[in-house]
Amino acid sequence: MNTETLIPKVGVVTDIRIDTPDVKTFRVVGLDGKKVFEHIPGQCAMLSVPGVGEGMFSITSSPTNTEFMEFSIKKCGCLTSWLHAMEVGQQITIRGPYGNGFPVETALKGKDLLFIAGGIGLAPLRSVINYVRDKRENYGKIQIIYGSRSKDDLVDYQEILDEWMQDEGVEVNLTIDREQEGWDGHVGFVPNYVKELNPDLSKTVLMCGPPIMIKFTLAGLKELGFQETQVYTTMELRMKCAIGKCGRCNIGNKYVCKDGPVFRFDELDELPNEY
Amino acid sequence: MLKLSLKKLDELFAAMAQSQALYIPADNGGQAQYLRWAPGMKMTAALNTVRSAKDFFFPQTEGLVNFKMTGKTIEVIDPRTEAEDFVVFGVRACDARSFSILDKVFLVDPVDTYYQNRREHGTIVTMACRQPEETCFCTSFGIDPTHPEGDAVCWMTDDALYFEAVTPKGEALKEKIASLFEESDDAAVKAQQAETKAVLDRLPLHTFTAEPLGGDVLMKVFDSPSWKSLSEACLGCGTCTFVCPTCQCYDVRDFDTGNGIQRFRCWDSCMYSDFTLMAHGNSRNSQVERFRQRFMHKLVYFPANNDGEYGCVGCGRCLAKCPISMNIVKVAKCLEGELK
Amino acid sequence: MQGMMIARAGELLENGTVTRVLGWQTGEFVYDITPAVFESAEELEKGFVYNSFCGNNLSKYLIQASRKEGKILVFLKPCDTYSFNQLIKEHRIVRENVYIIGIPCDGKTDGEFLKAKGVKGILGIREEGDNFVVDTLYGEKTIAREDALPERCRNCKSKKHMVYDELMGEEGEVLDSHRFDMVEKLEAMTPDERFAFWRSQLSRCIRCNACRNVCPACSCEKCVFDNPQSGIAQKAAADSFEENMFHIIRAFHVAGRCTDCGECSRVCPQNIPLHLLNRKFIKDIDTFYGEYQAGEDTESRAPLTNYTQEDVEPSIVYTRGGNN
Amino acid sequence: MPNEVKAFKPKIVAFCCNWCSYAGADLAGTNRLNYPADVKIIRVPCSCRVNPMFILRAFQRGADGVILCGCHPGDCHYTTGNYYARRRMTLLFSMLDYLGIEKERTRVEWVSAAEGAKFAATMNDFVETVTRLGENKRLEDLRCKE
Repeated sequence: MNTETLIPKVGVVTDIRIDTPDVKTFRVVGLDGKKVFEHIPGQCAMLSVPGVGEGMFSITSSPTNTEFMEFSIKKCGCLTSWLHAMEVGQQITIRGPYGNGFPVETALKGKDLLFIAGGIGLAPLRSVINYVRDKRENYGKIQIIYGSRSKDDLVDYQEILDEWMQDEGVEVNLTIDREQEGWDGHVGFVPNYVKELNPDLSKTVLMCGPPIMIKFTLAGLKELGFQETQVYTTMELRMKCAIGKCGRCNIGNKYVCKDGPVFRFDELDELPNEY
Repeated sequence: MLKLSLKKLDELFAAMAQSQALYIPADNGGQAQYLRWAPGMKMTAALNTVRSAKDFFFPQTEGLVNFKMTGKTIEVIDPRTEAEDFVVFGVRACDARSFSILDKVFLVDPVDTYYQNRREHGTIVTMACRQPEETCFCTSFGIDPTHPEGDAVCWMTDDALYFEAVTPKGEALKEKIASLFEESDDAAVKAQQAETKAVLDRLPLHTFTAEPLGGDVLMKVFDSPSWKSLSEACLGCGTCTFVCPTCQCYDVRDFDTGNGIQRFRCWDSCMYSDFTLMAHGNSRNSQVERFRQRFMHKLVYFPANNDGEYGCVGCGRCLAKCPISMNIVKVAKCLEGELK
Repeated sequence: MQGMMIARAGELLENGTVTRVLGWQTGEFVYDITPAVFESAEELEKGFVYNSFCGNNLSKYLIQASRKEGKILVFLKPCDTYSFNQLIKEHRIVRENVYIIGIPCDGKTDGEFLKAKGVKGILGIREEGDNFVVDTLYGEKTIAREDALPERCRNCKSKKHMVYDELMGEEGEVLDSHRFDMVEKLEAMTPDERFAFWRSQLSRCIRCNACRNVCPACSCEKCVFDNPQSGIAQKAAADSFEENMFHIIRAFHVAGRCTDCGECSRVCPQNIPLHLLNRKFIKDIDTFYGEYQAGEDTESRAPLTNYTQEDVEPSIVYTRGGNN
Repeated sequence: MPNEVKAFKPKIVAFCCNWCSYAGADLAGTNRLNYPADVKIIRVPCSCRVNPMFILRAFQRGADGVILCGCHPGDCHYTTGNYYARRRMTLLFSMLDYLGIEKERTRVEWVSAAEGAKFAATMNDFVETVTRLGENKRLEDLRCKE
């Protein structure tokens, strides 16, 4: 690992895609036009705009993408507003990768995978989904259940339609919270939709979304007969150093930045409910 | 063991300060603090400094990196210059132990090079305690205040200073000052240690132990109903964290100087409401949770991650300084009472 | 006094006048007393204490406590009643939810202060007449009460309660104190001397915020120094300027509202005489705009939210004599 | 020339109220009255808009003197604003003086829209005073110096 980890590198924003009214996806490369560093799916990077702030963002692109990294970022606070306001060609600083990532080469290998995402929660999972799609031979069936407030709030909608849904062995189930003109798909909240779909119990679940969705979906999965050891999620708490030293992103004795952000629910069960 | 008459203490300081910076605990406006030695400066009579010695390796504010921004481009500048060698003289046993606790945070992978750099340049000369205060409880954490850790150790009797080098850094220092000393046996030191140990046994907190909290009790302690009443009067200030020798949490901030951006880190306190505040919410919304975090960290989380070693050295600073006199001993005793 | 207080608090709890009691709780040592809420006679019996170490001003806690359900009994020293009134004036306390028992005070000391007087290893203290007899690890020490009291109590401004529902003991008088002596001494110095004095004091600040958080006048929901939108949010004084700024702005913000309770100086871990900043404002207000004591009443307008057409011009700062 | 000392030119921040003093400054300009270019004017809606923090931050960012100009007492566009400002600044300046910070670096002056000449004269005088005092050292932020 980079020993000067608190000193960031400079990255250039080469493309900005507007996903939804409040989510944009930024493409970032180093000054040399190459990827700034390699990562595993689920890992994060600290992006910053000097003078504005620094924040932890999950890397949305798959490691199999050899040209650049992508970050899907929702406009939420000070830093993200600034990021949303910038233009192509703007430089930002970047350091990483941080965190443990999903166990794509170990525990998840050979498994049937079920991805459950809500809203911007698709961002960290997209990295895994595309990784798994690119290494199709190593994994079983893939099912993706993704929900958002409305059709306009579905992140990566075009990619879902044009690529994921066209893949063999990939089943995509989309849902939105309320009826909307021009939407003939499913309407309803993610937890209920998961129960309706009644996925096969042999699947390993990767889940990310707002806390309230996670809470009810987990309860629903358990009702269906899933074990906590089958379900992974990825967390987010306030971070400053990203290397387990500044002391704020802990859940019990685990640091989300270093020991996480990916946790299996049976691991979280042994930790205080402070997230 | 080396011996020096106290009359020659100034000469010793002068010799130490010759090739490097020397810091000693001295009085500043009635408060003991580490000051850079200059001829004429006297050591404080106080047992310990108000601020701990962690400042030397983990200063309250420290520049991390500078940025120059022009148009859309950013230039990254490492602001560090060559660190100077320094000696800290008169560190107490509790503070000496705190360095090894801080090491377990900053020197584990990925190493914090800012801290490491300072650590490498510093030589710690510790001073055995003679007159502990009622707030002292370092023995509860297996620390012997009559024989502290450190690169070199000193004992001070009424008329003499005894010196013993422990590490290579201590030996290097010894070489520079040995000519001032004479060889001596350790009889006087032994006698003083025995005297001090008799006082230690009479300390009000000498039976205090955090042992019951070190076991597999994380969730039980976390869910204790006592946190509410313990934290009821907490003002949410940062006094305990800032005087604590082992508190190591920090914030990273940017300052716009008008000519560029300086990114610096500064001490932060888990007692502050914005410690875990994010744009979309806060994982520790009330003072109960923030208060709990601090004590859980020292008494439960840190031992869980570090083979049972507590994040407290029993220096007693928080006992003396908390505006509402709530402290780690009261908290630990209350929680231990519940575990029984 | 302590016995009477426990008995009366027990009564009021029992007859349902109040549901909680805000007072002081014993600690590990004789001096480390913590403000605490008691909910039953047993709890009071077990831990309630009132002695020479109960220095905490309980008024600040009422900002939160009076907003909870049920009425709370609070014991207020004369000093604390000024803060209480001031908070009432600023609509920070729900008066209906508080039952005040005024209690006498003949000065409060604290362990830190005794240690500054050279007492080491305090094991116990008893009051004998006008003396404190301190039992220490290194023998007994006797200190005259007068010497054992911090500045704020030696220059007590008032032993009279400004507000109470019930009074215990004798009511005292507003006193003529010498509390502005040190301010005058500083004013008489040259600017260079004053600058040197304040640099040496303020440079010790560790920005722990204890002064701010304990201050009854600092009752903002979000302090400007914590608010990233303010542009001056700071966690540590990264430069001597920031040390100055924090203390100037804080003192300015409580100017005209500070009752001079002295809590800021009591809690400062670095023993910075912060009250000297507040007293400067109080003294200036007195001289420029007429005598004003914050917390004396709940109606009058504070000096900084008031004016007269004849107010002195800022240039008075250059022309008044004595200090350049 | 190697040893030539550059003459000290103070940086002055002048907060001017929109209704009187800013117009006064304008008048000074249209009347071709001279005052040093070192005075940087910040227009504020009323003199009472100026928070003590503004004054301190001006010093932090490198000002050597800060002057506040508003309507004459009694003439405030908002009726009473300058009365409050007067009290605040009196107390603030007194506090700065108490901390040993040169009091001559701060000033309040009432300048009406018709007093272009007074504006220029005031600024000339203030700049001269601050020039005599030299660089602001007691309320500086070293990080902002370069």
